[in-house]
This record gives sequence, C-alpha cells and structure tokens, in this order.
Amino acid sequence: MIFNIPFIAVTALVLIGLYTVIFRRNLIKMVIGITLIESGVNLFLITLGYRENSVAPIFTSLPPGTIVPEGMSFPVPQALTLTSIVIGVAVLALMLSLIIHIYRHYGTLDAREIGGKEE
Amino acid sequence: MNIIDFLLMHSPALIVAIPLLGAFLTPLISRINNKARNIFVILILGLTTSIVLLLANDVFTGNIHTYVFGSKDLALPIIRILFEVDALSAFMSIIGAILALVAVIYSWAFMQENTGLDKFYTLILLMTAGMFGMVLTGDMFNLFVFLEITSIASCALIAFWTNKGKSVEAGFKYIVISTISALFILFAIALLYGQYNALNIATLANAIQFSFLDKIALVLLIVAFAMKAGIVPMHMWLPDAYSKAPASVTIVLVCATQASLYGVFRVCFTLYGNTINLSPASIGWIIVLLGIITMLLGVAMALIQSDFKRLIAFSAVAEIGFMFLGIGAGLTVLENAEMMAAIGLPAMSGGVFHIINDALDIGLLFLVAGAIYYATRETSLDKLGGLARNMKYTTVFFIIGLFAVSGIPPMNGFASKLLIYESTFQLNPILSIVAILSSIMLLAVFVKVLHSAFLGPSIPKFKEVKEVPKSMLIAMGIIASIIILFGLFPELIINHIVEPAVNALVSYGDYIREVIPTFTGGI
Amino acid sequence: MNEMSKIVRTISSIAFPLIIIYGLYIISHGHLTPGGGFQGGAVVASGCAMILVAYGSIWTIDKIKEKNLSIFESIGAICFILLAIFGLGFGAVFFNNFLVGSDFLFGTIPSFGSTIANINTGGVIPLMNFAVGLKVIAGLFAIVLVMAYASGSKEEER
Amino acid sequence: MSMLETLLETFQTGSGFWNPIVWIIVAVLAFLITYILRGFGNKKYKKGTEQVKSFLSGNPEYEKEKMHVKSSNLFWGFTESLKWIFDILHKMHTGNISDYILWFVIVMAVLFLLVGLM
Amino acid sequence: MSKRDIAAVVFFVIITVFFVFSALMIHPFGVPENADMDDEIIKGAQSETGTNNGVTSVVFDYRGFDTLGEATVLFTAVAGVIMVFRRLKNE
Repeated sequence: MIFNIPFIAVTALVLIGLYTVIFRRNLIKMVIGITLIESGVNLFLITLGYRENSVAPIFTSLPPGTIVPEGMSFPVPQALTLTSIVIGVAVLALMLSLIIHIYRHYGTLDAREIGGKEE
Repeated sequence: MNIIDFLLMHSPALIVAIPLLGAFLTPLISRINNKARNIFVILILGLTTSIVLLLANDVFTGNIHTYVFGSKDLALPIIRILFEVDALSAFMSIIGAILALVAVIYSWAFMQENTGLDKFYTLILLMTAGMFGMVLTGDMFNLFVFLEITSIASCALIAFWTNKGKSVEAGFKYIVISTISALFILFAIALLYGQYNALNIATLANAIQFSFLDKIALVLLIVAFAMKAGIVPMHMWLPDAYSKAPASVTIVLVCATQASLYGVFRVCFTLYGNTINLSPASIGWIIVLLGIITMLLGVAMALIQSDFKRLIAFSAVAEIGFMFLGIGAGLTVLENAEMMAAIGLPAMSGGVFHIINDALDIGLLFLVAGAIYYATRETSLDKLGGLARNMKYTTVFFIIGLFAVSGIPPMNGFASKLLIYESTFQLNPILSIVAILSSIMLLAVFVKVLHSAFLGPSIPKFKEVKEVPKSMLIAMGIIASIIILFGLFPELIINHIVEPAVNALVSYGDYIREVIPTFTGGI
Repeated sequence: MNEMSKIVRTISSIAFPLIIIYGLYIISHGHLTPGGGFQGGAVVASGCAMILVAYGSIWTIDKIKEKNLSIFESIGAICFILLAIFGLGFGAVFFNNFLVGSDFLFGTIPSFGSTIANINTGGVIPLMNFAVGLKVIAGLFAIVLVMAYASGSKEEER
Repeated sequence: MSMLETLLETFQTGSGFWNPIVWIIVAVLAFLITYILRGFGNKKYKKGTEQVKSFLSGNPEYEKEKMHVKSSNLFWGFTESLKWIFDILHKMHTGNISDYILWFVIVMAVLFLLVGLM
Repeated sequence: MSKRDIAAVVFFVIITVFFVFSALMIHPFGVPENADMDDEIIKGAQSETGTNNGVTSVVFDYRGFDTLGEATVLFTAVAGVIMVFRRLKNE
C-alpha cells in the first residue's frame, strides 16, 4: 500500500507545467509546459483506474484465479486516456506549426517581444 | 413509422453526424470544382438547420429527448454515451445553426480570392459540428472532446491569413488558452469520476455531495469555461482572436464562445444544481460580480479602440457581461421560490434572450466590418470615412446593428436589456445602474464608429469603392431581418423560445429525472 | 531536409517492412490483445516518418503528395462514420454493434471468462479498427511530412 | 387572425410594457413633430447667400477632407479626464500570452479561497 | 524580480496548496470507493460486444462516439496543418 504518492506526482506534473507556461518566455518551452500539464492529467486518469493487485481488463489468456470483475482494473480511464493522448498529439502539431509561422514573421520566439510588437 | 418520426427520434445524433460526414466529404467534393463545393456545404448546413428546427419544435413543448449511442434502452448505471436535449440545448443549437449557415453564405464572395478554401470549409463544418456536440451532449467527457474539436478548428481558422503575423499570433494565443482550459476541465472531470465513477451529467448530479473535491472541481470548471467564454480578466485572447480572424469565421467563433457560456450555466444549474446552495460563498453573486466587471471593462476598452474589429470585439466582451449578470441574478435566488418568481425568472429570461440577441447583433456588426474590409482593405477607423456615399446597404445594416447592440427600440436588444434592468433593480439598484451605464457607453462607442467610418466627407482614397457583392448582402440581410423581427415581437419569442429554455435551466430536477427516475428534489 | 548517409538509408529500408507488418498486426488484433487502430496506426506512421528522416523530405514529397494522404484520411473517416450510420440502419440506433451475434463476418461471441484468442469476434470493432488505422496512418504521416517539408524549404530560402 | 393577435399583444415586463403598434404610432408622431419644426425654420433659408457658409471665427474654411474628425479624437474630453483608468487598462492588456494564463491562475486562486476555504 | 513575478508566485503558492490538499483527500491509491459503471462494463464486454479486450470494447462500442470525436480531432489537426502551410498565391 503506497499512500497517495501517484496523486502527488500528478499534482507536481500539473503545477510544473503551469509554472513553465507562466514564467518561461520561449514559446517552445511554453508548449513543453502544456504537454507536461497534459501528461499529468493523463497520469491522473490512469491512476484513478487502478485496483490493488488487479490485471488489465483483457480476457485473452487471463491469469488463472482472477476474479471477474473485482480482479480487473477499470477499462474506462484507459479509453479516456487514449482519447486524451490523441487530442494532445493533434494540439501539439497545430501549435508547433503555428510557432514555425510566428518565427518566420517575427524572427524571435520571445513571448513578450512578440506580444509587444505592433503590426 | 414515417420519415419525420425517424428523423425526430434520431435527430440528436444526426445533428452532429451530418456536418461531420459533410466535413469528411468536402476534400473529395472540392476535387470537382469550387462552385460544387460551396453548394454542397450550404446544402449540408441547410439540412442540419432544418433538423435542428424540427428537434427544437418538439423540445420547446416541454419534453426532453434522450439518445443512447449503441443501445436502444438506457440501462442503469449509464455505461454508454448519452445525449440529452432539453430546451436550453435546443436554444443554443438554433443559434449555432443560423449563424453557421449565414457564415457560409457570406464566405461565398468574401473568401473568393483566397487559396486553401476546401480546408476552410471543412474546418467551418467541423467547428459547427463540435458546437452542436457541446450543447447537445449529456456526458462530461464527450463535452471535453467536442470542446477540443471546436477549439482546434477555430484556432486553425483564426490563423487563416498566414501572411499576417498578427493573425498567426492570435491563433497561437487562442490554442494555448483553449488547451489549458480544456485540460483543467478534464482534470475536474477526472476528480468527479474518481469519486463517483460516472461520467454522465445526470448521474453525477444525482450522486454529488459537494465535498471538498467537488468544490475544487466546481471552481476548475467555472474558471475554465469562463476563460473560454471571455470573462474579464480572462478575456484578453478574445479581441485578438475576433479581430484577426476572417469575418465569416468570427461569427461562428461567437457561437463557439457562447457554447462555453452554456457550459458554465450547465455546470452551475444542472451538474451542481442540487447542491450549489450549500456553498458558503454564493456562486450566484460571484457570477454577477464577474458580469459587472466584464461589462464595465469591455465598454471602457471599446471606447478607446481605433480598430473597427477590435472595437466590436471589446463590445462583444461587454455583451457577455450582460448574460452573466442576468443569469447570475437568477442563480442568487434559485432556492427562494417567491423571489425566484419575482426577480429570478425575468432576469434569467432576459439573460437567455440576450444570448441570441448578442449573437445576432455582434454577428451583424462583424459582417459589416468584414464588408468594409472587403471593399476598402482597411479596418483602422482613423483612415476610413464617408463610406455611406458608396455603400448604402451596408450603412443601413450597420445602423440596424448599432440600434440593436445598444438596446434601442424597436431592435431586439431592447427587450432583453429591459428585462435585465428591471429585475436586477429589484435585486440591487447598483447592478441595473451599471448595466444601463454600460449600455449607454455602448451607444457612444458605435456612434463614434458611425461618425468616423460612414459619415463625414468622402475621402479621395475611397472614391471608387463599390457596394459589396450580393451574397454578403444576403447574409447581412438575413441577420438584420431576424433582428427586426425579434425586436418587433419579443412577446412571441420570449413565450415560445426563451421561457422553455429558462425553465429547463431552473427545473434541473426534470433533467436528472429523465435519466434517473428515482431522483428526488429539484424545483 | 536533406537525405542522410547510405548506412542509415539501408538500415531504415530494411527495417521499414518489419515495422509496417508489426503495426498491421497491432491493428488487426486490436479486439483481442492490447492495441487497436490508433496504436497500430501510430506505429506504421512512425515507420513512414523514419523513411522520411532517412531519405529527406524533398525525395519523399516527390513519391507521395500530402493531397493524396488527406484523401486517404477522408476515406478512413468516412468508412468509420458510415459503419456508425449502418448501425442506425440495421440496429435502429447510431453506433450499434450490428454484427455481433450474426453469423456474418466477425459475428461469433466468445464464452465468458478467460478464452483463447479468436480473430472472428468483435462485430464491427475490427472493421472500425481498420478504418481508424488507415485514418491515423494517413493523418500522422501527412502532419510529419508537411511540417518537415515546410521547415526544410525555409532553410533553403535562407 | 389569432396569429396576428398573438403578434400584437402587449409585452409586460413587470413595470414596463412593449407593443409594436404603440411604438409605430409614437414614432410617426415624432416624425410629424420634427417635420413641423423643420418647416418653421425652413422659410428664412436662402441658398447661395452668406447663410450657407460656415463661420470659423474669421479663419478661412478648410477643405472637407481635413475637417473630418478622426476617431481617435472623438470623446477627447472623456478619455482625457479618465486618463488614469485607461492607463491602468492599457497596462493590463500586455499582449503576452503567459500573462493571460497568469490571470487565469489568479482568478482560480481567488475562487479557491472563496469557495473552497469557507 | 518584478512586481508581476511576485504576484504570480503568491497566487501560484495558493493553488499549489489547494491542489496538494485535493491530492491527499482522494481515496487511497488502488482502493476506489465506487466501481459500478466499470464492473458493469467488464461483465458485459464479452457478451455484448464480443471482444476479449475490455479497453477496445469501451473505445469502440460503449464510448464509440468519443472515438469518433477523437478521430475528428485528428482530422481537424491535419486539415489545420495543411491549411496553415498552404501556398498563398494561386498559380
């Protein structure tokens, strides 16, 4: 029985990501922070789905002596995490392609300089 | 079973599925030629609009539609995705359908000389589908998925003119903002799931106990949805995004913003409706306060702008404050029956009626701004002037929008704002004073635009400016006629469309009882 | 992006078919073992991305255009949503798994509890896996290809 | 006919009311009054005389393009007297994306304190 | 350290405290309080959807509409990326 260490790890990941978004000036680093928040949320979903000494919810060649359903971890959080990961990939691709364009236009990746600039 | 019953039974799924199918087909159709693609997109949206009206016509009589994906009956516990359509969802989806159709008609001429138009129309369809999914769904995670679809499509469309650095930057800001808010929404959903092992809104609302984790989840949901809805002081992405996007994208973006607003109301009234009065600090007063700040700051910033579209965007921020004020005033007295009848219901009907009014007014003004940009390639008010000589119809449409947005009879803004003023005056006079003040300042803002863009001597640079093409005029005319119709006969609209939506918000018990018959409580 | 050395190209062209086969295996056994359309599609798309890195984006974009990739992706998405709409036709509900229990393709139902893998189960789920797999392969590879080509072409302008 | 009646019934908002017929009558009356007043002033107006020239306290009259007031100069007194407010607002609106997220965090913290703590 | 950073740190500490509290207040790791939805799914996975893989049965059958939305998100991203890198001139 490990205590709520996984949830503490989730909190740490989310807060580190938020810190990166707020205090870093480089757009790429802000994107990295966003992905950190996202991985924290995914880890949270996965950890919510775990039951003590349980196996994955797959019936193909199940280990003998597994109680169904108490011996299986939750399938729903895994599905939600799959969806969330794919969404994260899509968002990441779009953000990076926009950053490429921003760099072509402004020649810098500093958020403050870009925001301060007028047309 | 004739075709109408079939459509009505499956309409919640079809409203989302038809634009999605159209979006998947658009890249193939646009291989033929552009005209076919435009006609196809307009047909798809027209079909969707007709199904939305069919569904709304049935929902506004008071019954709630539920649609379970993958099985005919809904067995407890809810393990499948559930669509639950009540009057508020139908109300929001009507707004989305009308404005998306208008946007596509407007784009025919407005976007003509741009490249990459097949992707443009695909993304418009995807954005509309995501909006419909957001307002129709009865499942928290599904709400998150459709929120992401709407955000990604909107971000790509905001950055459509990639040759302008500012528009790409606005798109990047929008995607960062919406991704972070969506991630915190997902965090709140996970908190609720971990406690109650359910994702269905009605099941959660039945099971919720307002523990500490529920408070955290409530705050996360309210703040994230409020940021997506552009509430001060989290509104700063909104002027950038609205003013840098193409005009026909902006009016769909207005609907997307209001879908997030719908998220706030759904969370406050339905998901937490049974327990929100347990909160020591009244959520209703917090929302009213946010609305007041939003109104004042929005008009104050709009007054000093010199860019046409930025100015309209800031006044859109102010308009969102009116809705928050009206519906928050209703939320403050949710538990108290006679005050609810005296203050809450008029305030909330004003707020809900103002949602559609705001969509129409701001949409019309953005279309006018786009028309001026199309004709003169200029949005800075300092350089414009004397356009009323060359663009007569556009000027008329702008004056209609001016009257509507500043609440002058006989336009539609008058009725909703009158309801909000009177009811909030009984709640607290200062609220209605602030509301009237900001409404007056809105009038001042748009009189300034009228003076500096349309009146005055004709600038020699704009001597040869022509009136915009027909499709843009038709799009503006549709919205203007709806505005005048709503303004002349508000009684009709409020009785048949707004009152059911308000009742759907207030009587959350019916929404939950539709799924969980054993639920006791609710008004 | 320029092409890499001959060693890298040879090794990647040897490894490419194995990666493709592994990804297709993951896609086709998605309803029996861990995996599915998204995971297998990601594997195949990463193989294509390896070819892209090894041979350079100019060479690759001559071989396959992103237009055709987006057409493939549309076809995958249309197959997916049509399978859902067929459910509305057969089982009278959207997203109904109308093939389960039928003696048609993938129709058999496994016995409860631990069973040996039987590929002929799952109803529409294997078909949806294939549709999503096609979609993910085309989509991810299109993203990687376009971004590589755009960032590479910028370097040549400098 | 009943449809028309439903259209024309009065819209009561508690202490006020709205009726399209009444509004149209009032609007027509207002137009009539303005027209009559205009008629009073119209007699002594002669074209081509000194009346039509604008008098800028003796200074020569600019050409029309120069006389168009720019939108930045409108409401000058208002914005000038409330300059301190607008300066604060301008300081608030840095175009920096991380400031936007900071506002998000600030509002979240305040609502945590309001809702979660009490 | 500017005024903005000091304010940021203060509010950041506040939300840190609340997040850590909520992380400590969730049910202990591995012992969920409530499991009826997932038990229902695991029991019905084989008989209703005919798959041995519970996760796939959730992804493509029980929550298939989410998967459609997810596929749509990917489609949207591809369309957006191709549109952002399009040629701006007609030739």
